[in-house]
Amino acid sequence: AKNTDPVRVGLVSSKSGVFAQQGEEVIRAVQFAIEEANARGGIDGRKVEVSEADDEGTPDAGRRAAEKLARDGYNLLIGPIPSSISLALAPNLERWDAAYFVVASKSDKITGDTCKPRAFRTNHSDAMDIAMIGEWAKNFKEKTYASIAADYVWGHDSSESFAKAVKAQGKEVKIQLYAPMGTKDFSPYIAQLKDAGVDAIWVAEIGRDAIAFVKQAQEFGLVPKTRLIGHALIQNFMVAATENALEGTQGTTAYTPDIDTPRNKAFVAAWQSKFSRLPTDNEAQAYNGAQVMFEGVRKAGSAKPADVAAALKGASIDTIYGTVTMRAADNQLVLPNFVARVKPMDGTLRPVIEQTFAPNLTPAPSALCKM
Amino acid sequence: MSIQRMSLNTLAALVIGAVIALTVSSGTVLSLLTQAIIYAVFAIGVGLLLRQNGMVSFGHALYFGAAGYGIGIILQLGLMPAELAIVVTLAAIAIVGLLFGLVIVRVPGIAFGMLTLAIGQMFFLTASRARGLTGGADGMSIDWPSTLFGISQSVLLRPANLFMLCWIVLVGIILLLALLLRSRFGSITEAVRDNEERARFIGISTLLPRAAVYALSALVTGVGGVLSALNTGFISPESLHWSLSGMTLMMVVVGGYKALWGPALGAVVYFLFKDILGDYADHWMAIFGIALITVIVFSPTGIAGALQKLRFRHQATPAKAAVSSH
Amino acid sequence: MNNYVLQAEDVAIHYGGVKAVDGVSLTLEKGQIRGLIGPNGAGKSTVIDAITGRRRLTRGKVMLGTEDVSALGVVDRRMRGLSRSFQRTSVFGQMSVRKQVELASHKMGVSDSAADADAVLEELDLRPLANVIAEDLGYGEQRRLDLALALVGHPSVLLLDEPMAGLSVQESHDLAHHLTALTSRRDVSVLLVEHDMDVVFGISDVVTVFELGRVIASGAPSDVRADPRVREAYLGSAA
Amino acid sequence: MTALLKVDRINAFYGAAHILHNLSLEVRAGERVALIGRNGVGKTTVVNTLLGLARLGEGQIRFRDSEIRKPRPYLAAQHSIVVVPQGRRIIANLTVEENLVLGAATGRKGPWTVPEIYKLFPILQERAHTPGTALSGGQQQMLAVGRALMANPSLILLDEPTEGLAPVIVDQLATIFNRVADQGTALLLIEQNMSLVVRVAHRYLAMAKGAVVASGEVNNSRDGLKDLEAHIMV
Amino acid sequence: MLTINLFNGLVYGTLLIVMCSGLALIYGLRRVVNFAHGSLYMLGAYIGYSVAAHADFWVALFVAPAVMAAIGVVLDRYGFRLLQDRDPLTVVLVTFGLLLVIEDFVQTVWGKSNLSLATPDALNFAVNLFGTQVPAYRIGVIVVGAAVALGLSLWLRFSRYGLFVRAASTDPTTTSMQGVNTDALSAGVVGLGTALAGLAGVVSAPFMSLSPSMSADVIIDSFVVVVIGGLGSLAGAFIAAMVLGMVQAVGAVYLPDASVLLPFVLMVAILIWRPAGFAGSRT
Ligand SMILES: Nc1ncnc2c1ncn2[C@@H]1O[C@H](COP(=O)(O)OP(=O)(O)OP(=O)(O)O)[C@@H](O)[C@H]1O
Ligand SMILES: Nc1ncnc2c1ncn2[C@@H]1O[C@H](COP(=O)(O)OP(=O)(O)OP(=O)(O)O)[C@@H](O)[C@H]1O
Ligand SMILES: [Mg+2]
Ligand SMILES: [Mg+2]
Repeated sequence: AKNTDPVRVGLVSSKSGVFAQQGEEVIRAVQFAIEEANARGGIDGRKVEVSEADDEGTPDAGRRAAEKLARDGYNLLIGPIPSSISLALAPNLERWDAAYFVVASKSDKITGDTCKPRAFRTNHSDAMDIAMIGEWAKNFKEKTYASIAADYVWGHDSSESFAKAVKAQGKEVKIQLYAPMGTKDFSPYIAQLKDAGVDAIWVAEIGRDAIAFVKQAQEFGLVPKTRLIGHALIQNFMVAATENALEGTQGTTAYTPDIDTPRNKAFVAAWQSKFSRLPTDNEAQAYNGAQVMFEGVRKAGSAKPADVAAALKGASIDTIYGTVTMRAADNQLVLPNFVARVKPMDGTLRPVIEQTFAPNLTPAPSALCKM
Repeated sequence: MSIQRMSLNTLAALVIGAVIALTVSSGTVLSLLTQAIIYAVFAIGVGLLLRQNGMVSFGHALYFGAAGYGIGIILQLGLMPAELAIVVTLAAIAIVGLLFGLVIVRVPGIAFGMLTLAIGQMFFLTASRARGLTGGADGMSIDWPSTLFGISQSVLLRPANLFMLCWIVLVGIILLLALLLRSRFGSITEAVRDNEERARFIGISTLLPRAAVYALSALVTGVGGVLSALNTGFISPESLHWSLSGMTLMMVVVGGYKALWGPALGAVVYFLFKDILGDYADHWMAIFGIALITVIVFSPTGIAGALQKLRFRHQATPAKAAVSSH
Repeated sequence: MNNYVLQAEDVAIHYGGVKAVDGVSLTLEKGQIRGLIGPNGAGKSTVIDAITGRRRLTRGKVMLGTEDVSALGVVDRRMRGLSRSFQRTSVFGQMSVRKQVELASHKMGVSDSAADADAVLEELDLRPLANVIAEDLGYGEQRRLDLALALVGHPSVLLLDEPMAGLSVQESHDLAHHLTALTSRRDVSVLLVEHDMDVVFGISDVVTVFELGRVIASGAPSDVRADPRVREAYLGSAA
Repeated sequence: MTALLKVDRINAFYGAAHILHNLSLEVRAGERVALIGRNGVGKTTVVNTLLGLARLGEGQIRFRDSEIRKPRPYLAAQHSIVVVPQGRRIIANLTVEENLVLGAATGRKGPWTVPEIYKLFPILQERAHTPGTALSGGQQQMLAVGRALMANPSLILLDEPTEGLAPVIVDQLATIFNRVADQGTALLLIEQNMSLVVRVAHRYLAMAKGAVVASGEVNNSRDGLKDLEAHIMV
Repeated sequence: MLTINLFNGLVYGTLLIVMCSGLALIYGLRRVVNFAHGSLYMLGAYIGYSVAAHADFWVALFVAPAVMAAIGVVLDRYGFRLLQDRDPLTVVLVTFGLLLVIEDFVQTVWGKSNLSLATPDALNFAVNLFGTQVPAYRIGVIVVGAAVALGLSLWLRFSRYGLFVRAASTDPTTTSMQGVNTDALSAGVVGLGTALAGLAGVVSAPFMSLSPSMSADVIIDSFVVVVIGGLGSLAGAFIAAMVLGMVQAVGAVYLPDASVLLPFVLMVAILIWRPAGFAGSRT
């Protein structure tokens, strides 16, 4: 007889804390994916059940929430935003008999030294973004640049990769600034950026800091005079929170609804009919992660984490990004990557893809990953 | 409390732990309890400082996180075996605690709390911005060896075993502290807490006892940090953040710090309550906040205080009543 | 040579512009009680603070026996036998009476600190209150406890800042008796600041009078009592 | 004439400790009453109960015509009854002069003003702009009395005002208290110094164990003094 | 360059003044270290946001502090007053609980997304200040901060109620014994302090974004200020706020690597040098 155990999803994300807004998007999209799957009769006849928990945006609470879900049988985990939580979960998956699908954390360590057979990343890694910067920078027109980045690993990596990429084009980076996370008042940085008198500014800031920076840059007349180039800057929520300050800004993007694949078209249509708006980048990535998870269940013919993990290793999967591979060496989904620009489109201001970089730009798996 | 009573209580506590470990089969419950016990150790550290020095620390997460970072870094660099790493890390915490203590205990009242908060935040920010080994804001995993103190990791990490280990540590710490506070050291620190100036005038130099209590509380907190590192295998700057200290302080006050074991009780209540909330409510913050306010308003001496009052109600009228009628 | 147990030489303490104590010299012989009187604000408490090390000296030096203790802290001076009580009661609020008195005795290195504590409690009639937490004591009881903390541990010099204040007449007399007994029995020297003239003139061997941070008179009680300057500045109708 | 202060069988508590037991007393306008008793009988507690600093159990408190069900510290002053508290309680971060001005918080007009107080205690004028707590104990006591007078009260409760004061100052205060009383202000003097009581009070109430156990006229003679002292040696 | 940095320091410093004078006043009178002060600031900002959305920024500038004042009075009457005899630590934790409740409330009413309030048109232009362009709005912030500082100082120093407040912040019982209704006084002062938190919220909204986590950002800086200044001392807090504002603005430029630690280094250094803070010379 066919085994039709339900698929039990442990949805852990931020309902409170600094990442509550992104958490809300992730939760909405995963629930959407689950409803959609159940409406189609489940996954190969398996009903999908979900249990939710709040990770409060911290590794400790996240780990606690995930452990509880996993031990209660909701052991296909998905949802945390910051890399710290993903890194805190990964080492425990065997102990909890769980598998984990990363949909938002970008740290290279997740597929590097902390890589685990049961942890899969379905979104872009930092390394993938950075690899793209080199290619993308070839098209930059401006002569002088500055950068402002969040003062932690990601910001430094971003800023340095950018500097390397533009210097390789024989251009100049005049100053590289790092603002502490949680900076409220960017005026000292904006003053320096204005003073530097550059043609364009690379911005690698996240969340509230990014919003504050953009708003204050506009207040001081830094934008629109000087062009901003964004690393993970032109996300939907950013555009919404900064009124029109980001209009015309170019930057990396993980997803926009314009991606031309059959599954994406179907997804966007279904989403629009339910929510009467387009999905955001965070929502689409979370949806994508859930799809990968379901695909694993389908391929394994089982909802057991160990089976799902085994089935996904090296698998080729049809996603909203087209048919892509779950790389066996580090469990990284090898995705295309995008550069977009914020434009008015069908009455709303949103990122629109300008340039697509093929999956083969993805750097080779880290040597630190030993599974 | 007499020594006999103490050993009896200790024995009873150990038996209760064993019964829990043997009878509770749910991994969820055991791991929740383990978590609670780890924070109970942390809370006892914070409570000790409050009880014995009258000082409120908003920065003890520093020592909790430092334990994880210390061990994590040592293991990552392969400097020494894990067992030694634990000892060295704890010794370092005690020494650093003493040195910090010598400088900061002179600051009075709530300013002391803010000072500890500032020091803790400095370490938090430094850890967040670090790159390389510790992984900065992303945190680092702790590579425990496959056997620790001769026990294989998979055995050690089994929920019932880990729970029992943490329980024994907790009971051991409470016992040791109780013994220590019965000694002269206990009276001296109490005297200094009550009236520092007068203490000097009866010949007590007050700086060292205060710093010693601070160091001791840092050490106890560090032990909690080691257990946490073992349980989670991961450390990140959030473990140094003041909000963690604040949360622990909450456990201390809810549990009641006049009794040594009060903070531990507070930790357990905190985790159980939070767990229930997590299941049923999207508004856990508000519910939690209201519950916190309610407990504090209606039970000023914490749960431990309320329990003790209940017990004393049966016993004879307090000594004062008997005296004032002379 | 002299046999002073305590010698303050040209001691001065200034608070900004206020010269609270301005060049005072004082001595205490073994077993002597020196009364110290003077109008309010004359600097009596400040002199005690200076001798015990609570306030840094602006000028002058303090000798305990033959040792210059001017640079030592409060604790070191106490360990050398210099003990005091406070004008404003200062006890350990959360500790029981016996526990704190015993601790004080122990700190001074008394081998049988329990017995020492009990003896002092007995003398001050605090025995029945031995197990009461200090906070729950009445004001007068707390004053006696303050005194007990100063008396234990066999100090050689006692500086008492208005020990009788807040005591009833009976209690004051008892305490006065106790002090005289103490000086003869234990060879303790006492510097007694007090406004109760009956007590001061009754038990002091010598009396010193302060005004505006300086000594205006010093000598045998009867001489001081007769001094017209003292009468005018201080004694009034109590003379 | 109605009583300025009437306390009828009150019971008072600190926490669970029952301190006052059915204590009654009454002060009428212009009276000079002494409340005496040995340490710890509850004299200060009487004051504290009137101010709401000790918990009032059964019993009734009246300030003039109004019954005070829930005593608060400011109610007494608002009914023209002020306290010179034991321990003085000078406010540390205010200057001497500001402490005096604070005493006039109720805004009642009368003979006492800052210059008048300075005439009474010249030392306070010399120190007018130093912090109140930089004064010596005795100077602080003068300030506390001055502050109370600033309210131009009809009744002053003096809680051991001569504690720690030099005899000359005690003399001075006795004169001042008499002067104040002569101007019509009633006094309730809590004292252990019976020579002051004899000089100031006309009537005494002796307390023991939280209740008034004896009362009578003050006899201004050596025997009177002995009588009174007997009350506090119980 | 230095001009603009000093200007930026001045803006943040004056904002901190508005924020911290409330914190210092409440501490002074109630001995409450109010962890919820940041949340009250947030609530003020959100209320301002809603009022501005329905009416106008200028209306919000007055309405939000007024609403907050009412909240403050209630908070004092049914919170701090009932807890006045309690161990200060328990009151701290009560405000901690309050913080959670307010945060949940804000999330529920206004959602988890970041919101932003537009700069009022009347001040949405740039001004040339010693050769650098600065936003007029920020000059407005400085004016508000300076007005608050000056107004409070004069009030405390010279008015009758100012005297009562100063007295009550040292010894509420004795002050009350002089006939000052300290219950009403405290309610008024807590109301004022809360209104100032709300004012800081509204004023900062146009250049900082609104989010349910914004309270955490400011509360630590505010604590640093009031502690450095000497708890409960308004003058100390004013000085400390300006120092901190300057240190942050200038530090971000000249000591970028250490800038984030500077406020804490400052606090540790000052407390070790002078345990009671700037204003704590006499205790
Ligand atoms: N901290 C201080 N700052 C400034 N002046 C002070 C300080 N402490 C005391 N003084 C001043 O020093 C002088 C001496 O005060 P001290 O307390 O020694 O007097 P005293 O003789 O003990 O008086 P009393 O009998 O009233 O207790 C007084 O004029 C007082 O105002
Ligand atoms: N805060 C308190 N808590 C508990 N008991 C107290 C408190 N204050 C005073 N007492 C007790 O109340 C009783 C009366 O104290 P009170 O201060 O009224 O005495 P008193 O007559 O004023 O004495 P004194 O002459 O020493 O000032 C004392 O036995 C004391 O132990
Ligand atoms: Mg004195
Ligand atoms: Mg009294």
